[in-house]
Amino acid sequence: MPNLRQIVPAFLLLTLAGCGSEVLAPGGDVAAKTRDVLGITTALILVIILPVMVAIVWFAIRYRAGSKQAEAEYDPSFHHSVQLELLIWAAPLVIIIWLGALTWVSTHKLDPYRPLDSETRGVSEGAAPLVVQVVSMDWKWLFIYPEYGIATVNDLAAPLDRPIRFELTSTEVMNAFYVPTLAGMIYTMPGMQTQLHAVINEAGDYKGMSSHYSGAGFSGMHFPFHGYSQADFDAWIEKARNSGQVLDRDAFRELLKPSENEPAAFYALADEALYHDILNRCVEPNQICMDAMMTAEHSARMGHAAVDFGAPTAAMVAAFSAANGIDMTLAANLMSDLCIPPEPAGKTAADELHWGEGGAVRVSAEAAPAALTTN
Amino acid sequence: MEQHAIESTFLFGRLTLEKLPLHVPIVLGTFIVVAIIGLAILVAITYFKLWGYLWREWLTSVDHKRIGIMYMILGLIMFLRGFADAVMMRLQQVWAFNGSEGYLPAEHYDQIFTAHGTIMIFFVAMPFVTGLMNFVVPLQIGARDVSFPFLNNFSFWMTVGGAILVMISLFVGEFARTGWLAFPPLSGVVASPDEGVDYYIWGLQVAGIGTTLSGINLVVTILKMRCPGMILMRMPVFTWTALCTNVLIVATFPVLTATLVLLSLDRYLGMNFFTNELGGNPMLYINLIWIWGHPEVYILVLPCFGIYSEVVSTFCGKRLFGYNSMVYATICITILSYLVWLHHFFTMGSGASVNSFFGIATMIISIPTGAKIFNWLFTMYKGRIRYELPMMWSLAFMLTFVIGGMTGVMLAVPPADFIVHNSLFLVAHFHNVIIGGVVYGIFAGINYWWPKAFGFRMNQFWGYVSFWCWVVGFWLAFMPLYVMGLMGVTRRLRVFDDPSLQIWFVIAGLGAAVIAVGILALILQILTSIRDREKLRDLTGDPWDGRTLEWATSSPPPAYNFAFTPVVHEIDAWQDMKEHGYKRPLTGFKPIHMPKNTGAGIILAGISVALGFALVWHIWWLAALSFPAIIATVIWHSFDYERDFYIPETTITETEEARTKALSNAV
Amino acid sequence: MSAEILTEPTGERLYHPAEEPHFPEGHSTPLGFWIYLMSDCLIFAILFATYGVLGHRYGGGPGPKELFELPLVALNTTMLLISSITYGFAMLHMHQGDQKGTLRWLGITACFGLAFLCIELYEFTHLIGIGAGPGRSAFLSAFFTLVGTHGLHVTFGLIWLAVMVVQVRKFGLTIANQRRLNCLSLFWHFLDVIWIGVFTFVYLMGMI
Amino acid sequence: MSTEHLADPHDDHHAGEVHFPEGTRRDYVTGFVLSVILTVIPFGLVMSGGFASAQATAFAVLGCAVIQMVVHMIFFLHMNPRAEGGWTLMSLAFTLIMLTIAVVGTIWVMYHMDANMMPGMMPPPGVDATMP
Repeated sequence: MPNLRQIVPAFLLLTLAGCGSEVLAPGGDVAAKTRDVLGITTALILVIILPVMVAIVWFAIRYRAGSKQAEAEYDPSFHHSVQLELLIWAAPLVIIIWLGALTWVSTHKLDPYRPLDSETRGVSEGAAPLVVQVVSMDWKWLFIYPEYGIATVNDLAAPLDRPIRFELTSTEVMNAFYVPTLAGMIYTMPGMQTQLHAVINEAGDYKGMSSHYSGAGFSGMHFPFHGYSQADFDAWIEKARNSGQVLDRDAFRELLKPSENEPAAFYALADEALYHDILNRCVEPNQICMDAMMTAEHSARMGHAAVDFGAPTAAMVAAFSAANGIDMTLAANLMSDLCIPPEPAGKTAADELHWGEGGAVRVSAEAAPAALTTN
Repeated sequence: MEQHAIESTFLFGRLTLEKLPLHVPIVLGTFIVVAIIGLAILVAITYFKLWGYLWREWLTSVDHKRIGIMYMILGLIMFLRGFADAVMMRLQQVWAFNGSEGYLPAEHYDQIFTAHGTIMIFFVAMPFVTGLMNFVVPLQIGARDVSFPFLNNFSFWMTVGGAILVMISLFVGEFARTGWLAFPPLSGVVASPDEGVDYYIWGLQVAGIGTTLSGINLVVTILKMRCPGMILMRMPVFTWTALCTNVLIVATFPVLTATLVLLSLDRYLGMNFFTNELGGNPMLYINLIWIWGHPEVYILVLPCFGIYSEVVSTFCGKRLFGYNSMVYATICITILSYLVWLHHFFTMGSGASVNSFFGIATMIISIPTGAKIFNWLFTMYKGRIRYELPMMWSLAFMLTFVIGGMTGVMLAVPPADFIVHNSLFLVAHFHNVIIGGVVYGIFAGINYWWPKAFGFRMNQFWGYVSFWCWVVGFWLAFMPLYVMGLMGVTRRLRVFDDPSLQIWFVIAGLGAAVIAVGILALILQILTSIRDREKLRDLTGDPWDGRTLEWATSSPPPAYNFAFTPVVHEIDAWQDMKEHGYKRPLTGFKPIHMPKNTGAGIILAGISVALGFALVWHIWWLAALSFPAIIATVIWHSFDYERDFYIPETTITETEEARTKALSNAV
Repeated sequence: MSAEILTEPTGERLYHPAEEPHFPEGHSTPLGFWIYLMSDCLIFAILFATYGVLGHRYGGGPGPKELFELPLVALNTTMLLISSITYGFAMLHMHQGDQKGTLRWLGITACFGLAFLCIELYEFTHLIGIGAGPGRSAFLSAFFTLVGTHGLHVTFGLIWLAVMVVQVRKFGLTIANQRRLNCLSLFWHFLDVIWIGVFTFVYLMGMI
Repeated sequence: MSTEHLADPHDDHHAGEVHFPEGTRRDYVTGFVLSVILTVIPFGLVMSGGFASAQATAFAVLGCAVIQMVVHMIFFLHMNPRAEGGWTLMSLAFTLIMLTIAVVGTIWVMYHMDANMMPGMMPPPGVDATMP
């Protein structure tokens, strides 16, 4: 049994690398470096795990009741030894210090937010990264290539040896973007933007997927990732441009409808601001962009005039009411009818404002773009 | 996301006939089977006129031993449910290849894996370890009961209440489809408008109250009820781990309670803690729930470390090597476990400094854990190891757990975590730790303390069958998951398009089948043990040549545990007593002061279930009735000042004389 | 530990104490109740942490400076502070075995506690009335939940107080009742400590 | 009452029935006066506009709060190192550690999350976001 257990992992690693595990034999340098970290870590821990396992089995056999050694060496008073106890704390400590240093360095070097430097294979100094904006939706992936003015659904490609910067967000729920051959996974979250830097060095078709459960259609949220030579990549871009489909707000609204196992689709990008608005949750014209809201709030906190964007949008109230089976606006009105006490004599300025309906100083949605540009 | 209004009536809230699974054959079939079994049990209890006995002696009992046993029964029942979920998942994953959708639609499959995780952690592992602690700790510290016996009963029934709510969701409506920690926004009202998440919330809240109170109870018991001479550094290691576990419970379950309250405020009152709108931040939920979630795994595994310590030292016939090391390691783990929660979401993108801090903190935990393994190892050294079942489970644990520990450290290195997080590698890792650490420990504990609880040993044959099925089945079921994790296969997938993976799932499915045989063998082991109880009878009260105080009294122990409170002079008090030729006193018994049984706990928990059900289905009138009813019951109970009584001298003398007789027969 | 004295009077190990150690009912209550308070403290810690994270997410709505009225908070704080010293007086009377005095001061404490609650309810209804309800923004959700949870505790404290008044009247200042009044005392003063956190972190820091 | 006759005065291990530490009138009055002072100072400070630097005001307010909490602990909750064999103080210390870890940890983690990912707060893309 123990021998088997030592052989099996080594054997497995070999077969896995052979039978096309993109985690252990990736086509991109970031993933390769990450894999190396995994390997070194494993080796370091095995330094201590293997002797322990051998000792467990050895002692278990040697000191079984009735065996010659057990009867000869039985020593119930052996329950303390300063040297041994120092050793059993020190040995793991040494390994962990070693591993800790490795962790600190590798975590910073392989931070997904860190732009690739020329230490990365295939990346030359000052190479401008290919920006891919990634949106996880129910239940498909939208990839936008602002540089090329195209967008795709469930199909991702990149040219060899050019650094890629993914900017990722989501529409309603969390997912994780994972292309094992490129780099580790990173979460995509609504109203938030994560980043991932990677490069592909070897041409081929690879797997990409969502690796964070996101609801009914989660199983179908996978897509091919193509590592193309520059010529093939240009052809792929052309294919998207000439697909005859255009991604604008209406097409996006169509995509927003939940669907499962979507086939790949290609679009020419007609709406430059689309990604920004998805990220900032203001795709619909009556919504206020989060970054504008944040900026305005920040200046309000710094002591400028109070800012009010008004009530929760009607759509939100409706959504919540529908979900809860109660009419929230009605409830709110009822509350205020029943509960508002008589105004005290010396009322403050704030009393006159009604925040729910936006009676206060308003920064209108039209005025917001000034704040938008700050990002 | 598309919204549709959910109809609600006054009388039944959102509950309608369509919510009953009359059109789903699998669920309906399960319901009918469960209903028939339940009915049969009820009829049997009525036929044999056991209701009065059950109510007086068990349901209302404040005896820590009976409550402990009831926890174990709850754990076992829920274990069957949780395992059935696991088998269904495995079957689906073997099936759903080559264009097949399998036999479970997403709506069912997603409920099943959520329920599997929730049930296994909250209603299997927790009751098992709480049950063992409840049964053993007062005996080990030479106490007559816990500090707050009524609270103990109440805690138990609240745990049952939570389990009942989760079980109701199987037949009335549906359970959450969010994964076992219900991350928003998926668990928010927009993405999950129906009752599943509400079942999850109220099931956990009801059980969580019970867990917190039982944690407080056991901490105080250990701190205040130790017999004379048992200073902290003479406590049995199991009691030490129980103390640390319950300190962790008291320190972390409030976090879970608060976090779930915030989630329910989002869902019920339209607040914006974790929503996508108006400043809500779902990442905060993930942060908060893991502040509870990581210590939770230590809450489960620490008592099991205690069990292994007791078992290894007993069956090696030696005092535990490095008792002080062991205690300090336990305390270190307790504190460190509160400092590592972020390693569950390295991939959320919190930046390199934060990630490496939590990564290194996680690795540091492996130092005290490693020290523990060495302690057990050197306890075996120069020992005389008797291979009874508890010892075999402990050995299997040591060999399994180090592998789980290794993959745990691999996951603690953030870059490495980036490529295996959320994959089947992760699934394999935590099953490796939870099964290899917690489940094996529970089985070791059951086999070890069963004779104490019932006065007869367990059947060995079926015990061996169960053991080998588990050990072999475990590796078959989870090694393929490690492999697939390294091939980039993620968790919670329902359908697969890569046919080369099927063989691995088939192996894993076989493993699950072998484990199923192991569970069947466990049940047979229990049944045959009860059948052959006269043959397996242990009259000494000390069948294993034990070392700690629980073995000093009879099996099963009398209601008052010890006729005379013991005095402790050393670690391994009972061993010390035996070595010094301890003679059991035969006369001079005095009346013993004991708490009275009460039905308040079961009533309160019953109303809490009604309240939870009302809130799940938005049946406001029932909620408006049951909440005040809970408060009224508490007040009513507080007017009962007569909560204790004396066991008369004659009863004690009779009991002790019977034991004297049994002991002379045993020799 | 005192047990050490019991052990070896003649050099031989005694395995049972000469006199049985006795655990009277409620002997674990002070520590048990204290530990409960500690766990409650952690619930508040999470709510404070939530407020710390979300307290500046106004979602386009009003912030603390537009909403909070410090004079009202000062009045509220006064009510709670006075109620804590009056509870202290009730305890002093209890120690002297003066049932009437105890009940009188308990009653006064309840009045101040009730006043605190009413002011808080007034503040809440006022905020909801001007549209700054708990659903308006993450900041307001966190605010209402933190302050509301404290208020809920005060409410339970008041219910408990009422029950204690009835029980003391009915059964007198028995040891059990004294123990309960002591627990309630801990609870009541614990809520003061939480309130110091609330008015400092939520109200005063919000207005700076 | 069943409990009264259970008290065993000869039991030195668990002497006394009610273990709650008691306060004197002097304790309560001192505590009250101190806490009134410590409440008035921060309120007065903030309502009068505070120091020139908001940070200084904040520190003063926080300082008062911490002192006032200690005052309440000592004079109203009658905390002392001997009560319950020191376990009350021990559990308080432990709770404070846990509380600090949870609160400071959460705020630290969430600050980094927001700074990395929240629109309006994160650095422009392409900038090395690694921070202390």
